[in-house]
Amino acid sequence: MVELEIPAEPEFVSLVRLFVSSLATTRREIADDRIDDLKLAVSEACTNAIDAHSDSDTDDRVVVTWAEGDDRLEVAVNDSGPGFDLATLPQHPPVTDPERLNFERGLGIPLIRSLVDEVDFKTSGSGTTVTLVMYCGPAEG
Amino acid sequence: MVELEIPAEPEFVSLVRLFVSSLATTRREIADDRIDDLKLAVSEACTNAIDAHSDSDTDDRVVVTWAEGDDRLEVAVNDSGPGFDLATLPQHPPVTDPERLNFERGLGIPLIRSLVDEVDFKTSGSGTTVTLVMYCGPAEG
Amino acid sequence: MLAVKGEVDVYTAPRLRERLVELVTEGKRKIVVDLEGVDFLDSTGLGVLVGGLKRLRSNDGEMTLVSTQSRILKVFEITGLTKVFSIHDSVEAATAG
Amino acid sequence: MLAVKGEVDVYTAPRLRERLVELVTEGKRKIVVDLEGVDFLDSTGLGVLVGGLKRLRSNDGEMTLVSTQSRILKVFEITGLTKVFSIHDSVEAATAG
Ligand SMILES: Nc1ncnc2c1ncn2[C@@H]1O[C@H](COP(=O)(O)OP(=O)(O)O)[C@@H](O)[C@H]1O
Ligand SMILES: Nc1ncnc2c1ncn2[C@@H]1O[C@H](COP(=O)(O)OP(=O)(O)O)[C@@H](O)[C@H]1O
Repeated sequence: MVELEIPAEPEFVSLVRLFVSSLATTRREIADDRIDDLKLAVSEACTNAIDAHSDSDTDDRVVVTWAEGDDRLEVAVNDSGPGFDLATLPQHPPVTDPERLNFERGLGIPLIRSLVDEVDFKTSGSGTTVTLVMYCGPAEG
Repeated sequence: MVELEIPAEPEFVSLVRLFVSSLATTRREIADDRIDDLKLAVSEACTNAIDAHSDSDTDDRVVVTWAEGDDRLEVAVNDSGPGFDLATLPQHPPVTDPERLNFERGLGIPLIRSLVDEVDFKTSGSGTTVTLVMYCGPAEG
Repeated sequence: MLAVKGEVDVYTAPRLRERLVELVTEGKRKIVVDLEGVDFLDSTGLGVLVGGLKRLRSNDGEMTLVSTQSRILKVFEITGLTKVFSIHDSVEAATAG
Repeated sequence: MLAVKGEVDVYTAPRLRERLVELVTEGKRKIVVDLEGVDFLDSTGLGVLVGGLKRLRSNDGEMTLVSTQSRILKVFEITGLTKVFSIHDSVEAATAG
């Protein structure tokens, strides 16, 4: 397990992406476009974790954890924000509807869902952990 | 403060280097060759931290912490190894002595000392923290 | 014409938003955003582009995008935004369109 | 001739050590180690080179290095190993020497 802990600030998301792509490249047999998918999914989860801290002025932290199974990579993104209710997220109008242009947000979670093989949300009033799973080949070396 | 926690295994030292060079490049005004110096010094400290765990078969961890001051970067490398006594480290014969070739080791700490602006060792029977300081220009942005 | 380079994410997207707002304020009505130099684009970046398109359309303008990179196009496809934007292979094609 | 590429650190140095031992075992007595493709070299890597040199000299052989990169040369300078190794600008110079 490898852990990266960053301040809940936008400028650190690029470091998280580097962390994920470096580990994915060196440790597992995984195609470049799958690494891009994982990188984007983790980046989206981190952006949400950082957003969740944007109201508080305390020294908030986001923790990204990398773990490996025989056939999978698991990246968990944890924050201490207020949590949210997945069931009540607003639905977008279909993309063909001109109204669609009123939605500049809400693209993150749908992206995450389609980029990785499994997603799990654990969320409560004291924080959220999003776990992203990507299936992959065996360990290198 | 940013923190990276890795298993005490040689294969993760390259991730630590990436962590340091990425942070140094994006966050501070610092020349490329100084970044190389810091990267090498942190890498040496990590190698020692990992070596310190090589006898134990427990799930040992090395923690690298990045902190910034107005005029400096501080990178601390912490391990839970057995510690050591700086004062009793073997001295090398001068490089011109043919005997010098018998020393394939012991180059790490001298390198660290000459690469960074300040070094501090805190070591005890329950672990070691090496703190490397490099002076640099003000924060970016 | 606006050529975007590097990573467009939650940290850098605000700068892109500012540039787009500036262009519209200057009176530009046809904007070509060249994404060929973009290494990474996330939902925040998409949101900024959607916002720019909306602003332009409400001023009778139009925005077209240039991208041939599969990893960038993929993000538009997944989110269904290929149906909202017209995306071209080259700046020439985008300008002609 | 042994061309080394990439990063030589605590993880990868054992492979370099093996290669050097192999070459000596095969009977090679003059080895040129080309470090031009090396991005990173730490004290473990230096130690392996020192070990190789020692092994060669005790067999009446010699090892010469090729490097022009300042960040690599710097590591030899700091550790005083420029006095132990002969380091050349090119493989030709190293072979001639
Ligand atoms: N880690 C989190 N903590 C709190 N709320 C979250 C978290 N992740 C997502 N959310 C909520 O879910 C909503 C939808 O997220 P997302 O689909 O990524 O779109 P966006 O972040 O652009 O709004 C967010 O606006 C936020 O209210
Ligand atoms: N973090 C540490 N924990 C325990 N011992 C250490 C640590 N760092 C250095 N040492 C001791 O100091 C010695 C000298 O270290 P160094 O100069 O880096 O050379 P080398 O690691 O090649 O022996 C090591 O061999 C080890 O005994």
